Parts: sequence; C-alpha cells; structure tokens
Amino acid sequence: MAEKTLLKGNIALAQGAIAAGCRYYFGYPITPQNDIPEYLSGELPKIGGTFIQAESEVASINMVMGASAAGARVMTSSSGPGISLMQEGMSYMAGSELPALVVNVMRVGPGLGGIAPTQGDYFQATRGGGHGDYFNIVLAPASVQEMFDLAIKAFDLSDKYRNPAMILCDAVLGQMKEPVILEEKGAEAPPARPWALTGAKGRKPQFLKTLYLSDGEQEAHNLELKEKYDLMRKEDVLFEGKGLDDSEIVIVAFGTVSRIVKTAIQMAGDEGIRVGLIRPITLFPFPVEVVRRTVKKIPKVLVVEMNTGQMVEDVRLSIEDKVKLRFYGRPGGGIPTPEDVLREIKVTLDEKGF
Amino acid sequence: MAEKTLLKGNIALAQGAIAAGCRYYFGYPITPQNDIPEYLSGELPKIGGTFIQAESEVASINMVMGASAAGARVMTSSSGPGISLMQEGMSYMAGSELPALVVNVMRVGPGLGGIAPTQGDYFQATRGGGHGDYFNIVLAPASVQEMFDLAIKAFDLSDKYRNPAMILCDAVLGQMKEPVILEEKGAEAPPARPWALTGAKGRKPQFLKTLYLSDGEQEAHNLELKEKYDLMRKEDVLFEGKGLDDSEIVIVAFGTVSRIVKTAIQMAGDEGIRVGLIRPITLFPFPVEVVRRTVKKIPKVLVVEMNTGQMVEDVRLSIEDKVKLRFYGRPGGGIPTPEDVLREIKVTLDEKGF
Amino acid sequence: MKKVFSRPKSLVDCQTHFCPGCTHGTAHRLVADAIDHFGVREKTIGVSGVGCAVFIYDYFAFDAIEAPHGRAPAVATGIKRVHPDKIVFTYQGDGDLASIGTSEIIHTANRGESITVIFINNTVYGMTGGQMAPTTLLGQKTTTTPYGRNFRNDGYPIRMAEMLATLEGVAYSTRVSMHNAKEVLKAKKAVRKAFEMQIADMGLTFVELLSACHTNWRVKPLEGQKRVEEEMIPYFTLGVFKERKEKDFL
Amino acid sequence: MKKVFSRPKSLVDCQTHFCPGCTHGTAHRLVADAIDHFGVREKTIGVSGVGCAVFIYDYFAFDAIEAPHGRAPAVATGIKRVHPDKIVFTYQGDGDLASIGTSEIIHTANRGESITVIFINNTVYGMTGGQMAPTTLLGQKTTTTPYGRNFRNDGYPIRMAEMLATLEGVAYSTRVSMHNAKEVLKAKKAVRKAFEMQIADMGLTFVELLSACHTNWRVKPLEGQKRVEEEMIPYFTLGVFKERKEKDFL
Amino acid sequence: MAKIIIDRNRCKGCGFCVVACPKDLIRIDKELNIQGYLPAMIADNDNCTGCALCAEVCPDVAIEVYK
Amino acid sequence: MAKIIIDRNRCKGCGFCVVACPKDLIRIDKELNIQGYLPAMIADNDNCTGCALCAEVCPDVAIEVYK
Amino acid sequence: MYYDVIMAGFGGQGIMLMADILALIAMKEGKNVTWMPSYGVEMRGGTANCTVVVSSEEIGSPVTGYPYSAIVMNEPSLLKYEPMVRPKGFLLLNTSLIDPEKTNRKDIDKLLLPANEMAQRLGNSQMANMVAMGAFIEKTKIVSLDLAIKLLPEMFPNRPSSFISNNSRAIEKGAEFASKGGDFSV
Amino acid sequence: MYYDVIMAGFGGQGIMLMADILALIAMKEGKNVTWMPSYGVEMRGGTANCTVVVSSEEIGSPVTGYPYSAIVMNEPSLLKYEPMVRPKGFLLLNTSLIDPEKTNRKDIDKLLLPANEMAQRLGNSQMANMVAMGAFIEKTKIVSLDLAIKLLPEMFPNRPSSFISNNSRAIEKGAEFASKGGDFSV
Ligand SMILES: Cc1ncc(C[n+]2csc(CCOP(=O)(O)OP(=O)(O)O)c2C)c(N)n1
Ligand SMILES: Cc1ncc(C[n+]2csc(CCOP(=O)(O)OP(=O)(O)O)c2C)c(N)n1
Ligand code: SF4
Ligand code: SF4
Ligand code: SF4
Ligand code: SF4
Ligand code: SF4
Ligand code: SF4
Ligand SMILES: [Mg+2]
Ligand SMILES: [Mg+2]
Repeated sequence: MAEKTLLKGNIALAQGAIAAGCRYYFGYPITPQNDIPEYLSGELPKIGGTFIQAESEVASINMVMGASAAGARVMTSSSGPGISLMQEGMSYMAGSELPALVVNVMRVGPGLGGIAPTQGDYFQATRGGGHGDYFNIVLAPASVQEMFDLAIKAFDLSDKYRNPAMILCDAVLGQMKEPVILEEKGAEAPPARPWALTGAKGRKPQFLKTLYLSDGEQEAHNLELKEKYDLMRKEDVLFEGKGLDDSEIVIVAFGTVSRIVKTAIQMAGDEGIRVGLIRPITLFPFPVEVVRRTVKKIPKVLVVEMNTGQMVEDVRLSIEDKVKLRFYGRPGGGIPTPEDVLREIKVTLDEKGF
Repeated sequence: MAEKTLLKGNIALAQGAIAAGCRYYFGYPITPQNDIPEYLSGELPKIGGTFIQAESEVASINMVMGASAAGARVMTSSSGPGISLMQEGMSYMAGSELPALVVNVMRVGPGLGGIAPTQGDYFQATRGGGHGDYFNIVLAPASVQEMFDLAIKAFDLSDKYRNPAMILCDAVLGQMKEPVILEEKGAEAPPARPWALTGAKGRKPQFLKTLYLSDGEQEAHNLELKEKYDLMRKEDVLFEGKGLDDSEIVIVAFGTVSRIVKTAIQMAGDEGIRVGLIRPITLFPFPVEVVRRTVKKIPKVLVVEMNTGQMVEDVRLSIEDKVKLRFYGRPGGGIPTPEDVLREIKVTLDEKGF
Repeated sequence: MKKVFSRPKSLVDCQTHFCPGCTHGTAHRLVADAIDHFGVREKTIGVSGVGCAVFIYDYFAFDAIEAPHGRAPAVATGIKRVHPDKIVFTYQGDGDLASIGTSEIIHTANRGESITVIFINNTVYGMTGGQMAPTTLLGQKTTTTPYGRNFRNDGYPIRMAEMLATLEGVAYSTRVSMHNAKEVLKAKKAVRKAFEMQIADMGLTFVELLSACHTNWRVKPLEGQKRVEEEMIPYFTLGVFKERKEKDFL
Repeated sequence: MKKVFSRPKSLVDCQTHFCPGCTHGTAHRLVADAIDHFGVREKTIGVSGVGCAVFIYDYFAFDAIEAPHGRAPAVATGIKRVHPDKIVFTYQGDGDLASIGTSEIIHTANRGESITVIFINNTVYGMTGGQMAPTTLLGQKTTTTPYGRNFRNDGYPIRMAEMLATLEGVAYSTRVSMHNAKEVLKAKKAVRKAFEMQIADMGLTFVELLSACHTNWRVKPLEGQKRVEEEMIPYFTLGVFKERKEKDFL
Repeated sequence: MAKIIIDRNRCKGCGFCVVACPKDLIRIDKELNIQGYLPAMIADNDNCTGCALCAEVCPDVAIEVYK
Repeated sequence: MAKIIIDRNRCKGCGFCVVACPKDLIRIDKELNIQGYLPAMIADNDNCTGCALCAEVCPDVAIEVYK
Repeated sequence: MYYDVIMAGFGGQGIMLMADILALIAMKEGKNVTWMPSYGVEMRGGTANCTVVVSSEEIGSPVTGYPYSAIVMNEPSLLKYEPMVRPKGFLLLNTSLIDPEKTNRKDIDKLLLPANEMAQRLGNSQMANMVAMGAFIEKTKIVSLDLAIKLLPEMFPNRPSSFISNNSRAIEKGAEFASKGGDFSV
Repeated sequence: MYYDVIMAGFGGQGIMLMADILALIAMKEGKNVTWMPSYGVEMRGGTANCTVVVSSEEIGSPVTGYPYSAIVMNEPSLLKYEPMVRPKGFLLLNTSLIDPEKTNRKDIDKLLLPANEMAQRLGNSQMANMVAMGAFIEKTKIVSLDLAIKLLPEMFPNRPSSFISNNSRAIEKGAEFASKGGDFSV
C-alpha cells in the first residue's frame, strides 16, 4: 500500500491541484477555505507558478478566465458570497468554453451566513447560478482522499469538455484531516489547447468571445453547448453505490452527509434493516440512470441533505415510477446525526404506501 | 372601458413601479432594458423620488438593499450579466428579509450573449442564483399590460413576504408596444415596515443582518424562511389556464412563448385539435397544483421554452402520474414560430405511448 | 467627585469579541463619542462592512445594518437617499474598503454622498486569519505573503486617504492613529469633525484610523502599538489631506 | 511613388461597424500602428472591454479575447502572468473602465502589471445608447441625465489618468485627444510609448484618448470634434501625468 | 510629387480629412457610396504634398498616401 | 482630587493604560480575571490627576475617571 | 381579422413614427395591436425596422417571420424583407430610393411609391413616411384613413398647425396615389 | 473498533498538536482516523477544540455530539464537553486549571491529571498537552504508546534532540500517572 499522509481536506485539494499540473491560482480570502490560498501562496512560487491574491472574487474569476484563455491549468476557490460574485464570470467561461477549477467550500447562506457545514449551494452549482443556458461540471468529494483525487479529476473533465468544473464541498471536508495517498497517477497530461491565445505566430489570429450577433449563430452555439452537456451525462457520471440489489430502502446523499448516512446504515444493519446508498460523486452530470434503475427494485427512497431540499429535485427528476420518496434536511449549519438518519429510515419504511 | 395608452413594455413596467409607490431606482445600463432607467431618470425627480445610475450592478443591488432597509419601496432592473452580478446582494436581501423589485429583461447567455429574446435565466431566477437556501418571488408577464400590472403585484408580494421579487421577461416584452390600461387600483398601500432602519427614536435600536453564529440560530432562521416559501406556495400562486377540461393535450409555457403558443393553439383548433394551456404567471411559487390536477385528465403535456429546457423541470416535478411529457425549446435567441409549436403538438399526439 | 470619563451612551455596555488590545474597540468608542457629542444617537444608522467589526449592531446603541463585504458605501447611499436627514456612516476594514470595495468607496465619494466613512487600516485581513490586505506593507509577512509582500507580485500598499482626497465629492479626508493616548485624542477630534461635516451636509467625510491586529501580526499588544508607530506611520503619513470649507463645491 | 501611409498590417482590412466619424476607428489604427512599429503582432494578445469596441477580435490581426464588462484588466492580468513575454493590452471605454471596472483597473495598476491600457473617454455609454458615463461633463444631457449631469445627484466627471498616476505601479499615464490631425499625431506617439514601456517591462502603461460619440451626443461628426476641443479638453487636461524612468521602482 | 487614394466605399463621409488637409484639396462628393454615405474625394491631387494629415485623421483608414 | 475605576472583568490586560499613565499609577495584576486575562489595576489612586489618558487609550472602555 | 406589416428603412426615415401612428389608430379603433421594433446593437448599423400586428383577437407573437405585408423604404430593407412576405401578400416599396427592377417576387401585390419625391413636392422629403403610410392604409384598409388624419393633432400636441396640415396632406397624397394606382401630381 | 475523543482548551495549550499526534499514530497503525478542528470565527474567542475519531472501519461523521471521551484542559471546556460524553465514557481533566469539584457526571470514568504542574516539574508547562496525551493513551489504549514516543523525531524533524527527549518524558510521565492512577513524582 502506498504511503499515507495525514492532511487537511483543503490542503489535500491544493496538493491535488498541483499534482494535476495547475500552476496558477487567483483568489480572495474567505473562511472556511483559506488554507487553500495560504498553502498555495507558499508552494506555487517554488514550482514556477503564480499565486495572486485578487482584489475581489469578481477579479479572481476574471483572472482565471484570462489564464485559462492563455492556455494554463488554473483555479480559484471561495465560498458562498464569493461564489455568487463569480457567477457572471462563470457564465462567460462556460460561454467561451474555457476550462478551470472553481472550488466552493460552502458556507451557510443566504447572506453572510455562518461557516458551519452546509449543502445550501447545490442549486447554484448544478443549475448555473449565472445567466443563460449552461452547466458547470460539479464534483462532490466525501473524504480528504477525494479532495485530492477529485481535484485532479475535475481538471481532467474541465479540459475534456472545455467547461468550468466545480468542487462542491463544505467546512467538514475542508477542515478535517484524514490519511491520504498522494498518488499522481490520476493526473492526465493536460490536453493540447490549440484554441488558446498564445500570440498569432505561425497561425491565424484567433479569439475567444461570447457575443454572437448574426442570425442563428448564438442558437447554434447554445445547441453545441447542450450537446456537450448531453455527452457529459452519457460519459462522465460518477457515483458510489452500496447495497443496491437487496436493500429495503435506498438513501441518496452526497458529500459530508453521505458519511453520516453510512454510519446510520451500519446502525440500521445492526438492527437488521438493509439500507442501500447512492452517493452521487458528480452532481452534474447527475447519476440519473442508477437512481432510475435502483428504484425499480427498491421503491423506497430517502434523500438526506444539509439544506431545505435541493438535490432531492434531481432525484425526483430521475425517477419515472411511483416510488415513496422522502426528504430529510437540516439547513443552516445543522448537521444531521446518524441517529436522525436512522429515525428517518424507519419513518420512511413505516409510512403507509401511496 | 378605461382609456388605453400605447406603451412600450419597459415603460409600462416603469409606470407600474411608480403607480406602486416606488420612488427609488438604482441601476446600471444594459440592453434591452435601458428604457426603464431612462424613463425613470426623467420621472422620479419630478415626483420627489431619486434616480441614481450606480457604478455597477453590484453597487445597484446594494443601494437597493440600503433603501429597502431604510423602509422605501425600491427597485432595480438589468439583464443577464448584470443580474448575475447581483446574486450576492440578492442572497443577502433574502437572508435579511428585505423587499424590493428586481427586473430581469433577459438577454441571451451564457456570457455576454446577444439581446435577442430568451428564457435562459429561468433557473437562475427560480432556483436562487445566489448562495444558500432561499428563493425569489418570480413573476412572468406576457403582455405590456402585465408589465404594468405585475410590477405592482411584485411590490405587493415582495412586501407581504419581506423577500425580493423579480419580474422575469425578455426583449419582446420590454421593447414591444401594446395598448395598456393604467389603473392604479392594484397598488395596495405599502404595508408598515416596523423593522425598517429609521433611527432609534422612541424605540430600541434595531438592526438587519444575516450572520448568525450561536448554535442553531441560523438553522432556525433558515427554517423560518422555508416556512415563508411554503406559505407563498399555498397563497400566492398565479397562472392562466385555458381549455384544461376538454383538451387532448396541454401546453405549459410562460411569457413571450405563451403568446406564440396561443396562436399555435388557435391554428390547432382550426384543424380540430383541442389544445389546453397552462401559463404560469408566478414562476416561483410554481403552479404545481394546476399542473398536477390537469395531467390527471390530460396526460399529454408539451412544454415550450426559449431555452434548452428549464421550466420543464418544474413541470416534471409537479407531476406524480405517468404522463407523456415532451419538451420543445429554442435557445440562444431563436423564437419558436406558431408553426413550430403546431408541429410539436402533432408529434406529441402521434407519439406512441410510453 | 464627578465622572469625567465614562462610556458613551451610544456604546452598548457589553464585552466585545475583539482580541486584547485590538483598537477596533477604541475606534468604536470614538464613533460613539462623536454620536453622543452631537446628540444624534436617535438619528444615526450605522453600516458595517464584513471583517472583525461586522458586529457593530451588537455594540452600538443605534440602528445598524450589515452590508455585504465591501459594499457598505453603496448600502449607505441607499439609506441616506431615503433619509437625507439621518446620520449615516460606514465602518470598514482595509480588506473591505480598499480591496473588494474599491469601486463602491470611490464612486460613493465621487458622488459626494453625505456620509461618514470610518476606515480601519490594520494592514491585514483580521477576521479571516491574517491574509494580505491592500495596505499590507512591503516585505510584511502574512498568511498569503509567506515570503513577505513583494510589489512585483502583490503590488503596493494603497494609501486610501490620499487617493480619496483627489475626488471632488470628498469633503474631508484624514489619517489618524490610535497607538497612544495623544494620537487617540487627535483621532477623537477627527471623528467628531467628520460627523460634524456630515451634519452640515458637506459631502463625504473619511477618517482612516491606523490600527493594530496583534493577533495576526503575531505580536503582543504593546509591540503592536510600537509597530504602528515605527513601521506604519512612516508609510501612512498622518494628517489632513482634504478639508472643504464650503458646502456647494464647484 | 512609394506608399507613405497605409493601413497597418495589424488592422484587418474590413469595414468597421462604428458610426461615421467615430474615433474608436482612429484609436484602433493607433494601436495597430504601434504593434506594427514594434513588430510584435505575433506576440500580441488584445483584451476588449464591452462597449462599442467589443469587436476588436474582428478588427485586429492578432489574438484577442472579449472580457466581461469592466473586467478586461483582470483578464489581461491572467493572460500576462501566463505569458510574461507577450504583449498584452486592454481596450476599454469610460463606462467599462471608470465605472463598473473601477476596482479592476485600480488594482491592476497598483500591482504594476506590465500591460497597456487604451482608454477611450467619450463621456457617454456609446454602445447602450448614450447613458451617463463617469466622465460625463457637468450639465451634459444624456439619456439618464435628461436634465444635465448634476453633481449633487450624479457626482463628478472622473479624471482617470490623474488618479491612476498616483499609484506606484503605474509606469506611464497620459491623456491625449484625437479631434484633429495634430492631436492624432501626438496620440500616436503616446500609444507607441505605452507599448514601448510595456516591452521594457516597466509597469502598467495607460493612455486616455478623448473621443467623440457623435451619435449619442446627437451632433454631426465635425461638431463633435469641436466639442472635444472646446468642452472636454478644458476639464480633461491633456498631458503626461506620470512617466517612470526606471524599471524596478521602489 | 505626391498623391492620395481615398477608398470611396470604405469612407463614411465624416469630413475630417476635408478639414485636415492644409492645402484644402479634399471635398465631399455628391453621390452616395454603397454604404449610403456621401464620401470624401480628392479634388486636386496635383497639389498634394503627401503630408498624410488627411490619412492620420481618418477614422476609417480609408486614405492611402503616396510620395 | 481624582480617581479611576478599572472594570477588572471587562479588562483584557493589553497594558495600554499602564504605558499611558503619565504618573505611572497603573500596573498589571497577578490574578486572572473571569475572562482568563491578567487585568490592569490602579496601584496608586491618590496621585491620580484625572487626566483620563488611561481611559482614552483603553480599547475595552474599561476605565472610568472621576474628578 | 388579423394583419401584420414590417416597416423598414434607414434610421432617420421615420419608420418608428410611422409604425407608432399605425398602432395608435388601430388602438383607437378598439383593435388589438402590437408594435415591435428592432433594438439594441442591431440599431448601430443605421437600419430601423418595426413590426405592427393588428387583430380583432388576442395577439400571439408580435414578431413574425412571414408577414402579410412589408413597407420597405430603402434597398437593404427590400433585400431583407421582400422574401419574407407571404404569398399573395403586399409589398410597398419606395421607388425614390429603390430600383423597382430589384424586386423578385411575382406572387405578391406591389405598390411602387416614389415617396421621397412626393414628399419633396409637398415641401419636405422628411414626410416620405407619411406618404407611405397614407398609401399603405388606403391599400390595405386595415385602419381608417380618416382617423389617421384626425389623430395627428393629438399625436403632435406641440407642433404648429402647419406641421399638422402638411402631414395630413402627405397622408392624403399617399392614399390618392394608392387608389389611383400610379400617376401623381400635387 | 471505534473510538472518538474531543480535546479542548485555550488556544496556545497545544490542543491541535495533541490531536495531530494522536491521529498520526492511529494512521501509522493502519487505522482509519479523522481529525476535525473548530475553525474560523469561532477561534477568535480564544478557545480551541478538536475531535479525533479512530476506527478500524470507514469513518462516517468526523464530528460527534456524543463522544466516547473528552480531554478538557481548561474550565470553559469542562463546562461545554463534560455533558456530551457518553455514559460509561471517559473524561480526562486537567486539574491544574480546573477545579475537580466542578465536574458533575457520575456515570463516566474520570482521570484527574495535574498536567501543567507535571509539565512544569519536567521543565516546561507548555508540555502539559504531552502529559495529557500520554495519560490518555495509557488509559484508553486506542493507539500504541510506544509508537507515540517513537514517532516524535519524525514529527518534529527540526527540533533539537533535547526537545524530543523532554516530550518523550512528558508522554511517559502522563502514562505513568494514568497507570498508577493518582500520585506523581518526576
Ligand atoms: C464576498 C466576500 N468575500 C470574502 C469574505 C470573507 N471575509 C470576511 S471579512 C474579510 C476581510 C476582513 O478584513 P478587513 O476588512 O481588513 O477587516 P479586519 O478584520 O481586518 O478588521 C473577508 C475577506 C466575505 N465575507 N464576503
Ligand atoms: C455586467 C454588464 N453590465 C452592463 C452591460 C451593458 N453594457 C454594454 S457596453 C456598456 C457601456 C459602454 O460604454 P463605454 O464603456 O463607455 O464604451 P463606449 O461604447 O462608449 O465606447 C454597458 C453598460 C454589460 N454588457 N455587462
Ligand atoms: S483579529 Fe486583529 S482585527 Fe480582529 S479582533 Fe483580533 S486584533 Fe482585532
Ligand atoms: S455610438 Fe458613439 S462610440 Fe459607438 S460607434 Fe457610434 S459614435 Fe462611436
Ligand atoms: S496628404 Fe496632405 S496635402 Fe495631400 S490630401 Fe492629404 S492632407 Fe492634403
Ligand atoms: S476622414 Fe476618412 S471617413 Fe472621413 S470623410 Fe475623410 S476619407 Fe471619409
Ligand atoms: S487618569 Fe491620568 S493620572 Fe489617573 S490613572 Fe489615568 S492616566 Fe494616570
Ligand atoms: S487599557 Fe483597558 S483593557 Fe488594556 S489593560 Fe488597561 S484597562 Fe485593561
Ligand atoms: Mg484589516
Ligand atoms: Mg464611452
């Protein structure tokens, strides 16, 4: 077994980015993700990279856009209010098909909110909080190991589709330490970027834009984007599934909550209740198929989130059949305990049919 | 019949705001909604109001926040990129429970995009493009008359719930002229605002904030917000329904598209095809009930939008039964023609069961 | 015996969350002092930025609102336009005002909004753990300039009082310090002056207060005061950079 | 006979969408001229703001990108940090640079990024139909100041070249005009100088070009040129506000 | 000996060159060009000095100068 | 005749008042207060002039002055 | 009844005003009407166009890809809009600025109107739009010509009576041309 | 096996370091482990706390409302965490800064450890955390004490050997105290 290192989630993510070949970071401080810029401000200069503390999140995302346009692997990270300020830029990046990693270590909202763990930005991340018809690729780690691994994966997917990718996590994952295997094998060499702006030497000038004025041009562009999103839905769905064959009920949960759910599932097992788990790893594209397939066999579903009900919509949208679907959520920094989840499992099982 | 005036949608909206008692406007120019600030910059000073062209949309929404906190009816308007920049502020306003009207005369995205009509910001408007668990009240006019009427309604609902309200429309509605009846009867006197910041004279100091740090405080606040949203869903759903009893198929469409659909429905009628229409007027709260009820009788649904499929999710989420649901969308500034819609009606009717 | 120095009425009688020796506390008192002095507590509305001083609503005995990070001047503009007769001020840190809020402070100043801006320059982002601020001195180590601020990568410490003084809309712009009793007394005068000019509707008044953040500088409180004197003041010169005499200027 | 004046190679041979007499066209040529002059067309990357000049990618024969409104300096920062050996410039209007993009231009300048900023001051928002710009003159009527710009409500015309000259990171800051041949020739020199200093990695170079927007001023082209001379220049003084001689400054 | 060539169809008729020419050699034509503008035309190329002031001032880069 | 009263429990022990007193009348106590800080205490109130410099400099407004 | 028309020309030819007046009359007659201009960046090119739909029923789309009719006041507009007109539709073209040889459609009704010349003879070529409107209304009868003339004072409250009477004359002359179909005199 | 502990005290008492070491040892032993601190604004108050979970299985939540054990190094922490400990759980309290009379729970196992005094006698009261850790490990046996000592050089590669040996001594003394249960000498 490869050697393990005890690392904080935020640091693991930053190391993942470096392992993926990311050498540019532009960002603005905000709790609870400050370890990322703090770590990278020390490391990037050592390896020929650049760290800039931007004057704002608006500037950050636009610096990211510039560096990406110039052909670099580049990232930023922030939380709640900062991510909201990046929505215009992210829409532009999706529109001009520029890859980059944007990390959201969520904090409670709406507003300034607290820094307790939450999953309240699911809608923003998966529905495109910016204007227009576009999606981010969204990855949801559930361990410090995945903070490392998925950072690499996010860069790869982002490059593959020329679309911004987001890591959506929370303070638990950002602040916690766990043993990690720092294996760089995951990191593909970044693909060539023939579209990058490098100076028109030996080739025609090229440009990146999002304004299309001639008739039908923008529509064609938007339909092309849609095709990309459809391809993601086909090719790059990631999830973890457990006990999806023989359980009485299946839980859908992501990120931090999925860990708590696992404990609850063990507790339920101890009481003889068989509970399955679907943990979406890509939130966009959402693992529609596995949900659809699973509920055909197990028509009882419990969705647990740290919000008032967001991913539950994607679960519902994945289901074509009549199933019993229950939502349990703790918003605003409340963390569900395994005991809470166990209770909800039982309630769902006990509920009358429909 | 009251007298009619021929007015541009944007101007009707501005006049509706004035009729509603709005005396404060803060905004930043962007096509295709410039008539609104241009008109108000001339009118507000005449009636003791204030018009400020803010330095940016970020400043605009925060000036709006200040004026609302001070107890005034206040509005801003923008489009696509500008609305994206307002997402942090809107999240704060929802979090600190401040009413205001935000108008989005949509333009094509993602990115700078064009100014052709589109409905690509449906997700952003209805899912809260900002961070955290909150919703905007979203109203979708479909005529110049409604640009006027719903502006008033939006202020009333916004005040009722102490929550930002949004008018979501497009360039067609903003730029078109139609006859309007300018009746102010709709405008309720703005309710008292005991929470407003007016100086602590003869009362205890009070404050507005969104940062909650003690245990459970934020969760309680978020659950309170959720209750408000549930109340909206119960009390303030608006829609137009036509032919919902005896049609073979029902179309769901809002705003500009609903007008085109009406023409298509007439054309279908001429060919002996009975088509019903549900036109959501409130996009949030979405008219879940009528959709649910209708599809029990008419299990064939066609959703038409000027995007790659956004409201269709709300339609699907409203449906509990097995129905045939088809989506037809034109994104990026393409406008569906009545002929397109008629074709889609036929395809939906012809399709094999499921 | 008569009480000759006591807590201002506008300052709530409670413990603050500030670190020992943090001069945010002093600045709070100076604001409360000025409000008391002019007897306008019942007409005052405070707007906090986001930073260690985000809790002004817990500490001041008048109306207050928490603005999004950097946007206090815009929020204050909205308030003041609705209540031109009220006293409106913002209280902002250097990250809040001179970094993310650059645009808002400049344009609010340029519009000459009759508000007072209390600007706490402590050369770091206090609340978030000591990252570089726009005012961080060259060579200064922070959690995001681990090798010291380097102008080729990070730019220069910005002098806000001077920059704002160049704008027509600004009525008063000054920089004071709070590192010893003498300077605190001068700062008190400056803060009073700023509110006085607001009451006279002269335009935007701006007071930059040099402050220490011992916690993030990782020094003892008294060492921090010394650093203010020996390192900050040489770069951030104290003084009045603008003071307008007439109301309708231009 | 030899051709002594012809279209710069860096300028695509096509019709522009600009209104008759719009000096955006002139400014485009001056940029292309400088790029040709230094032979750096194949190393140049242009960043357009959003405004009437958003289409630089259609008009210049080098790489280009369209930045979100106001954010060109941030986008240019990202590009320049990845390609320190390339020539990077932004081309921005007064709405773009002096209003929504205030924060970006100030901090990019303060960091002393080695980029060139071409700033077209035409006292209005051209593209969106003639609304007030931060540079709109007092009393000037625009579609959002129908009664003329009034400083009590709308603030003052901002002088960017002067303000930026106060920042350490700025190597060169100048204001020129394009309203007649003599001034165009001076402007040409200024633009060349700005690129020359960028090539020498001196810091940020800034050229403000006074420009007319006849369409939104609702005057004929020649009247517009006159207005630049008679109304704009008295307020927006022409000249060099800063020119640094050494590279490593401070 | 010098001369200029005005690209008649590129010209938008702003008249800047007319004012710029120290020798007063340029005037506005009376026929519309394909864009619908009344373009500038050289009235008297013989006296042109090739100073290029007309070209420098042309926003549409419609003038070439030879010497 | 003057005196000061230090709110022992409000004090955070920064020591600013100690340095500020021109008469050197204040020192830091050796016992923790309820906050866990070593607070300032007046060592010699008899010589206090009531100049209030100690109070002006106290970030925690923990000092009252009487005269 | 349903009728739609696209009016197009250079900015400055008074296209929007013409559309405005048509829409106003329709409104006064109690009909439903929509007026939809081109807007935004598109305008920079110096072209202007506006679609007016008049109907006794609720109006669906205010934009239309296949109008019943078009008024084209300059050549670029002819090229753009002639192909869109419905078969058997109606095209009014301003022969003062358009070479009638440039039209292609055989399946539509055309009126060749020398609008600028006529307006010129009436004293001001700026009134070409009014001439066109008169001709269009006379030809299509979608609104009342009398009302058009009667409404002028209301529409231009601040203009001198000579302005009103000149424009009335222009409308009438246009109508006359349309009814007589060709020859004109002032 | 599953075990969790909340460690709490003032900032500066080395709480995080103690938690770090515990987590490291667990990791080296091949166990699953999570380390979860308090963070952000909470820290301004001057308190520090950290939860460490050690398990042979995959670990669910790294935060816990009902830990098996708690190490409280000052009084505010006692007040906050004593009530949370599970019945039959274990509480280690630093009697150098906490009055043992202030504990309430009868249903848990307690170790009253004068950590600061012991560290003081070892030459540096800063090592109170090491003393506590030694005692905790000895008492709970969730990780190996030997490994804890063996790992010190690796964990502090830049410190002089005297530092290492002092800390080893502190750990040992803490363990000794725990095994002997009370009396201590240096
Ligand atoms: C949009 C946004 N970005 C970032 C933050 C995180 N944040 C909170 S306070 C702060 C900076 C505080 O520094 P400063 O303004 O100097 O105040 P100080 O604490 O030093 O008094 C930051 C970056 C935020 N709350 N919102
Ligand atoms: C975020 C955002 N807000 C507003 C706009 C609309 N907009 C486009 S260009 C422009 C201003 C153009 O004025 P200026 O920068 O002065 O350029 P000019 O056209 O005068 O050359 C505005 C407000 C936008 N595209 N994006
Ligand atoms: S962190 Fe710094 S600014 Fe914040 S309270 Fe402590 S000393 Fe003051
Ligand atoms: S609108 Fe103004 S700035 Fe834009 S092209 Fe026309 S003249 Fe130039
Ligand atoms: S080159 Fe000089 S002289 Fe010749 S036409 Fe041009 S301006 Fe006149
Ligand atoms: S300056 Fe150029 S565009 Fe203007 S009239 Fe002369 S040739 Fe034509
Ligand atoms: S009032 Fe003056 S003399 Fe008295 S203790 Fe305070 S500083 Fe010293
Ligand atoms: S200045 Fe205040 S807080 Fe500081 S030691 Fe003196 S009394 Fe205590
Ligand atoms: Mg600070
Ligand atoms: Mg401009």
